[in-house]
Amino acid sequence: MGSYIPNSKQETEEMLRFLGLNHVDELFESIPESVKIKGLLNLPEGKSEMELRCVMGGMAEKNTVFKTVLRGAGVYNHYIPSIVKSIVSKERFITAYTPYQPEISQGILQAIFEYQSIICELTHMDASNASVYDGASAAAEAVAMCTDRRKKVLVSETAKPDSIAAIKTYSKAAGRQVVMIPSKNGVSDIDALSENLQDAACFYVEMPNFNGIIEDYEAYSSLLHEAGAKHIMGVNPISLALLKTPDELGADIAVGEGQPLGMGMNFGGPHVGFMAAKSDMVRKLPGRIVGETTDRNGKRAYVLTLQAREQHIRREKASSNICSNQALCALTAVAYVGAMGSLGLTELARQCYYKAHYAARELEKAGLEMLYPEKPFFHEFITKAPRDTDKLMEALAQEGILGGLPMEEGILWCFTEMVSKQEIGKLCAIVRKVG
Amino acid sequence: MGSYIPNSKQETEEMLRFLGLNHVDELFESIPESVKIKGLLNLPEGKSEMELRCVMGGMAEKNTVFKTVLRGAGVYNHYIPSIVKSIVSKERFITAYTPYQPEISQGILQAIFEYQSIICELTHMDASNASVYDGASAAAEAVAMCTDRRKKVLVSETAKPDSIAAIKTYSKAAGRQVVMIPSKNGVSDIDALSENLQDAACFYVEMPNFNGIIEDYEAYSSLLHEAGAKHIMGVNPISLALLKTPDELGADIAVGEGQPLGMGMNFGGPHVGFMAAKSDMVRKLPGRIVGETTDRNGKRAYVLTLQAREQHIRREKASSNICSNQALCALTAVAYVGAMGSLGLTELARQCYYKAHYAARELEKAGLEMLYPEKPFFHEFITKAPRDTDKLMEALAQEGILGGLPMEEGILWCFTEMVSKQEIGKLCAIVRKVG
Amino acid sequence: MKLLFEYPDHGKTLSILPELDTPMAEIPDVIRRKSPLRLPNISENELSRHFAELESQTFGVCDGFYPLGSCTMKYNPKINDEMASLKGFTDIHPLQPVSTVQGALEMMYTLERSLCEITGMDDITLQPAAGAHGEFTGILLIKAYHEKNGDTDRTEIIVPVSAHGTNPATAAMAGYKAVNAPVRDDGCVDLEALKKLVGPKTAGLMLTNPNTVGLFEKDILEISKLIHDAGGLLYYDGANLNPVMGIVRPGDMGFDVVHLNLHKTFSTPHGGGGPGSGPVGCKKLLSEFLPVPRIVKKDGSYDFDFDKEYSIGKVRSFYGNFLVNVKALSYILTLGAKGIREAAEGSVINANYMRKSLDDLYDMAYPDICMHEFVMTLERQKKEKGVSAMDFAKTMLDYRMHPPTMYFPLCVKEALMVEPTETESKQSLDEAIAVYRKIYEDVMADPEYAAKAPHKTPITRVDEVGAARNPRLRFEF
Amino acid sequence: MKLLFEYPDHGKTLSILPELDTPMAEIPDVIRRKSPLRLPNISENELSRHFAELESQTFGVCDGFYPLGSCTMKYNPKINDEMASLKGFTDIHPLQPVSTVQGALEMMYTLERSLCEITGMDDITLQPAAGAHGEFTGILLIKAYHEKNGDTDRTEIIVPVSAHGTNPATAAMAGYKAVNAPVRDDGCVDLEALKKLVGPKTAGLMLTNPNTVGLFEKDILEISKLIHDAGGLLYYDGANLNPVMGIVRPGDMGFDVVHLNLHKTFSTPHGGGGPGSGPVGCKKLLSEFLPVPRIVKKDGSYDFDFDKEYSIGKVRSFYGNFLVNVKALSYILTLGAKGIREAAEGSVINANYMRKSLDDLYDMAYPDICMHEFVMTLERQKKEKGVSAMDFAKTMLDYRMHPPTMYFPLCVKEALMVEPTETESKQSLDEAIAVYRKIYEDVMADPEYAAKAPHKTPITRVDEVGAARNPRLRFEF
Ligand SMILES: Cc1ncc(COP(=O)(O)O)c(C=O)c1O
Ligand SMILES: Cc1ncc(COP(=O)(O)O)c(C=O)c1O
Repeated sequence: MGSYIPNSKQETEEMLRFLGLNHVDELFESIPESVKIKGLLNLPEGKSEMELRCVMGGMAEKNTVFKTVLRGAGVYNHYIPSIVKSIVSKERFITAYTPYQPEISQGILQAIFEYQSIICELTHMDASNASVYDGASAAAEAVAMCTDRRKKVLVSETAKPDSIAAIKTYSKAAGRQVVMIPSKNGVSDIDALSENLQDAACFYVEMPNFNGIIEDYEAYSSLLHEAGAKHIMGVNPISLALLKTPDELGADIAVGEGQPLGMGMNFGGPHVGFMAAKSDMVRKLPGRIVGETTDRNGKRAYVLTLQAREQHIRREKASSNICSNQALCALTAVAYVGAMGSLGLTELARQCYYKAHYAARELEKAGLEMLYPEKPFFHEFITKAPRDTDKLMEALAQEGILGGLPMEEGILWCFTEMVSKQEIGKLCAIVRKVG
Repeated sequence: MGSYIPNSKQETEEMLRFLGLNHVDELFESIPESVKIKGLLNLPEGKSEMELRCVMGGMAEKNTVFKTVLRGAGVYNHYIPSIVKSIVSKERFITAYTPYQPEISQGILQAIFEYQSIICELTHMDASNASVYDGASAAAEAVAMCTDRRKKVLVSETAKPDSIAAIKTYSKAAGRQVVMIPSKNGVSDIDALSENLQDAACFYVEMPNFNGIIEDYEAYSSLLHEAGAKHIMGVNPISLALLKTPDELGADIAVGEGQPLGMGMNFGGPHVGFMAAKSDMVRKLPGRIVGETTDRNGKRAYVLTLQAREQHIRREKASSNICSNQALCALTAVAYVGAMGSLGLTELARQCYYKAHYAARELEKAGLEMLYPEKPFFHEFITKAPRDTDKLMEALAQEGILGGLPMEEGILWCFTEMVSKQEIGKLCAIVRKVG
Repeated sequence: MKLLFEYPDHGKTLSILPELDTPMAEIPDVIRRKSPLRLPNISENELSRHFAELESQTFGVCDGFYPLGSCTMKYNPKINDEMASLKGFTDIHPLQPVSTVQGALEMMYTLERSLCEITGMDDITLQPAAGAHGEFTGILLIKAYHEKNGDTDRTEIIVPVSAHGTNPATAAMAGYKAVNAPVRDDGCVDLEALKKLVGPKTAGLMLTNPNTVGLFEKDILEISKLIHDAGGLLYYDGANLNPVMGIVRPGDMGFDVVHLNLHKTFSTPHGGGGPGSGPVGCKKLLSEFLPVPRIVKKDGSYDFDFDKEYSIGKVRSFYGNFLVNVKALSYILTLGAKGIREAAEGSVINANYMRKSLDDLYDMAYPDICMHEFVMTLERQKKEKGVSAMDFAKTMLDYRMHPPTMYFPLCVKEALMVEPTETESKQSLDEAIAVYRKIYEDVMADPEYAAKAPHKTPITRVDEVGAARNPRLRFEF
Repeated sequence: MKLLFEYPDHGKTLSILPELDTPMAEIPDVIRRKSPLRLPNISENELSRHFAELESQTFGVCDGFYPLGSCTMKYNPKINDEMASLKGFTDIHPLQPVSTVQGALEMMYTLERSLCEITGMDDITLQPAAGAHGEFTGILLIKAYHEKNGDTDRTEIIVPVSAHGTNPATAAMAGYKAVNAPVRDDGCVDLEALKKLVGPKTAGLMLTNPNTVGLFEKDILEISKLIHDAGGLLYYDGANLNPVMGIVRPGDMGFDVVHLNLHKTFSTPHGGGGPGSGPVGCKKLLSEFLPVPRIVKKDGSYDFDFDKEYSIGKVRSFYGNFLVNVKALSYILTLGAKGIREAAEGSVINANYMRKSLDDLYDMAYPDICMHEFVMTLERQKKEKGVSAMDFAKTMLDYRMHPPTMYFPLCVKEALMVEPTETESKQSLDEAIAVYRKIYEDVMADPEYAAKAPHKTPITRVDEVGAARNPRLRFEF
């Protein structure tokens, strides 16, 4: 049996004696006898480290790690520089609590401040919070930021299903009305948007959207702002090194999933949701925010700030109930962006773009038709389904390739820097043979 | 191409300008033109991190990692606790130099002091150095410690081949005469030892020896000490939790390979050679030694000491030329012993002992005869060869088992805590079938 | 310390990426970023040093005693981190075919079953990413239940005044009115007052037990009956499960929903503020409302079930903070039934040992035997000498010791809440006790010096007011 | 800081091992340990904190500028460490059948070939574990060569007085007489004096080039001719290869044997004192004497060749510090031909930039352009004010900066040797320069204060004399 209790039996007994007790049970007398567990929980006996490694290692081995991943749809297979892992595995970063004591926590506070600055720079927004749970909950929280008075929330059907789901859950809870703006030819139906603007609080749309497409966001924001509604964009942070920023596109709030910034696919988590807003909405941002200030000697210092928005001060009037966020993932993003720099990030975004576009052309040659051939895309696109999608996926899996995501209308493919030209060639050969 | 140079072209040029130079080549004018490389070295173009990972990862994948390792012969497959890896991967421990500045190096200095203390406690010797390269060079250095005047070195043929080889190389270099004491029934021939004692400086013998056997070391030390010769024992550190210590057996110097103390097999290195001696030989120990002292405020402090023995002070009169040793491996040993404690280490030694003895009995039942059935052993033993050793090894490999080491007289098997009863069963089944 | 943005930009990047091996494609101008991307381009050496410096100015559990009350800062076993870094867990895509992630589903299923056993619940979801997220999820289950029953007049969630701020905030987020329940002088919920608050509007009660002052709510069975009789449901804030796990189960006390903080009770590290994991367990009557997907086991293999008519939907993407859950399962498998109970006992012994060793000097808000934590009040010292709980805490920093939680719970004035956890040795507690006693002397002897503490930290006390008044939230170029 | 031995023994162990699953066997009393094994049994939490504390009191490259002359403390790339931790490298037994370790042999072979190209040598062994070990190996090659030639009167190895201590020590270990060659005022070997030392007894000359004062031995071709003409061989101490790699090769300068310090030039970390790796390369005439086994490539696959009649044998077990070699190869493959040359150039630019920025204040032992390092002499200051190089170095510690190498080489009085390496940025150098200048003022203004420096470190100056006089080398119970 494993145990992380340092004290020996004797030490424990000594402590009990000091407390004037004969048995540890006496400490639990305030618990009604009738509900106390008799004996032990029905759990297996504790395992030694060697045994644990076998059990957990066994589970890990039952999962297939694909050599080539052509699936994205919200989680992306990017290269993680070695230095990033080295930074993020530092024991103090891993084991610290939320930095309530700034005098001994400048390291993590500054890292979060850097994170906020990076998110602002990527999105071109004025302020960022210290992270939320993930991209979907970020979207849901962003919607909450806009619905003080108006309760009608417009959401594009072209957004990721999980973003939509989270927005719906959060909105329903708070009594907001969600109106879906349908997809038309792969993008949000702008006519439907126009028709629903009355009394709308905000519109949530993604770049790229779930079809991989870059929509005409500028058109949306003119409409929205005229109608007094906010424009919330869910964005892929890597794409922002190449694509117009939410600010340039007229968004009021930018949110997104930070996973591409140095986090593994991790079967979906932990990752990190980022949220940034124009200055007029700063005090509506939920969760932690780190601010720059000075200490009593005038030395620059960082501290958790604007806490008047938060649950521990405002309780039921807080802008959100969030307490713990995803700080270590935010730190990962800082390390990653630090390693890549603007040059590396731009090169990365380009490579994603170029490879996806090359692959699209090659897949077309191999016989797969693009579903939305006219639309601009970043690193994902949908092809119409081949004769037998299942068979194609299996043939790819045989070669260590996780194919694109099968969807109703076809297959959603994703190409990142991790996919070589040679692998694209291999893919196309298989498509030719099987597709 | 990869580069770890921070400076930009502009920064470099600025620096050159500051130096009054137009071109970097001007810095190399003291090198004769005739021998300067024209153009570039004939090496491949530099690789990006992603490419490097492919190349090196590719090489790593070409090696077979056996699930079960029944081969020892100097390098042992023990379990490495997770905490040990976490400790040893700390950046400061990895990147520091030898602690020449004690005021900012107490951490590594204290760790080495702890290492020395652990080695002393395991071997029951009075002093240990801060490590040497490995067990074989430790043996060779130990011999050098004894040969100030007498130049005849006795070495048991039962020692590990690499220990013998290193002793021979070092001894030959310094003009010492090595006399091999033959093996008789698996142990050093005590008669041959007696006959060669005259003018002998020392005798080197191992526990367990290369046949896995625990010899009668007490008998040797009486003989040796009578003859004014030193007794050097090469010992397995794990075994010392169970077996009589070199001190109890009358040794003057104890050396050995520290690899079992938390280091991977690593294809043979890096590992760590330990060296410990009775107090009268302390000032003959080669290499670094850390001592306890005080700072100017009387605070306890650690520092490299007894440097008068060392090359940087004594130059050609130094006790050895060693400079860098294997500090991080020594630290690994400290972390490992810290994790195991005396209780864990003792339990480990017992498990090795019990498993090997169980396996020996089972292998006998499966038809493999013990070569030295009467001799006590720790966790290694030799069986006579089966009908077809190669075939047996191949059959084992098929099942992910690295069989014992094929030797002239049979097979040298090793069993540690890593081998389960079930695996021993599997082994015996294969032996029955193939052997 | 320099900010990343304050290093000179070397105008080149680390050589991470290979050269592009495909042809380029046109990037239409209308989609192209216009503003320059101002992110630092620095060397790996600078990067390594930057974060080494930041880390050295971060206080982790590895730096010593970390008795943050309500935070359960126990030791984070290294093997758990190692298990969570296995490629078979980190390198799998959440949308891989389930046949290729059977191990991942097995992990989740095993953890779910274990947590059900520990909490006495029937079903559980691992989706919530932290405690507050779990609260939100759990309260939505209650809401969905009442809604399905057509019980739509239930608009109130009762929350003791001692509750963690997330509780009332959660109630509000879920569209409820948070009703404050008073607390008696003995630190427990005022049963009589509660009776007056409960009624047909009551959707449920959120309770932390042991509560936020470290005491077990003795009247829990009466409370539970009271709420249930009124048609409400009982929510268990599991942040304080540590001292009672293996000893009593929320399910057996009458709770209908519970969230756990795996990053507290189950030893997963806190990461400087996350990622955590806040699974939510519930009784059968609420199972159908749990978020999708659910993990199901059929004929020895696992699958996701998305098809749940009454599910509240999703509270985030995919399946929760999967790797954090790997760590928690590793912990549970290591401890086993016996180890879990012993951990609970250890946490209570340690807290009481420390409480008793200090109560001659410090005023305890509640004098009784505590569970895993106790609350000291510096109210008297504040009145007498003008020194605050903050001054005590900041003085502690000069002893390189992490202070307790300050000013929580709100129902205790000048509170310092101490939670040692079971992974501290007696020696470590004795050392802390000595420091606490020394600090008491220091602060009382020189309140002015204490008011300016800390003095030996890398920075001194920060201007929090200035920070909030004039927010500087990002690096300005 | 507590020693591991000073924690309370909890009388239990971490749960690392499973329970024994086989029967027990008798352990005869005659082989059993008699004395108790007194090793601490402490908890994982205590262990983690212990080493976190030790690490925090260790100065690594990640803590900043580390200009230890002759040590080449360049940045240690993280990817290299990661490559060396791949299971395919760490979990293989050195005595596995070669067919199962083809990747490991390929790694070694590729590294050997790369190092041959870089040094201009024909063959190389990766067996030596560090620089001094390489020296020993290399000198034994020379010895074996003369012996095979029956040239047994060659009993002397010539070593410049500026040489690193390992050089003469090596000569002695190899059974040679070390003959000191004087150095001119310009820092280079005194060619005229050397001529007088060279003769029929000369087995060889050991030379570091650039030499230990950071200058390139301009007369190298004359020196080489001189030695060779006398029948001796030339040994290259490669500790200083960094500034000339890719620019000039030892083999082309006339050297017959060379050792490299992979833990300097090739960026493998120094580990607080090792493990290093000291491969030895040689010209064809010495190849047959290299240690066994040799790696050979036949028909695209690799094998070990143990069968070398004239081999000097082995200098340690197996094949050297394999994982360190993995790191070095990773580095070489990353830099490639161009990167290697640029690294060399960068190291020289940085050293000269710093030298020139200080030479108005500090006396340079040699005023000329240096290679990768330069030597300052505080002789004048010592005479004038009684301050020593040590005082300067210790004052630097109060600025959280690692001092240069002190008192080496021995031929310069009150020496401080500065080797910035190419992985420092101009900004980092400028910061260091500012500190060096500030320190100069400090020390000269208040020599007494400086004599007691450092003042702000965890401990103050240690009593080294006491340590050596009354050695306490292990924890005493
Ligand atoms: C009593 C209590 N409830 C809920 C929470 C919220 O948990 P989290 O921070 O994981 O959201 C906390 C955490 O501080 C807590 O102490
Ligand atoms: C010039 C020179 N030669 C040889 C050595 C010895 O190298 P090692 O410490 O690896 O044995 C050193 C290391 O300090 C050195 O600087």
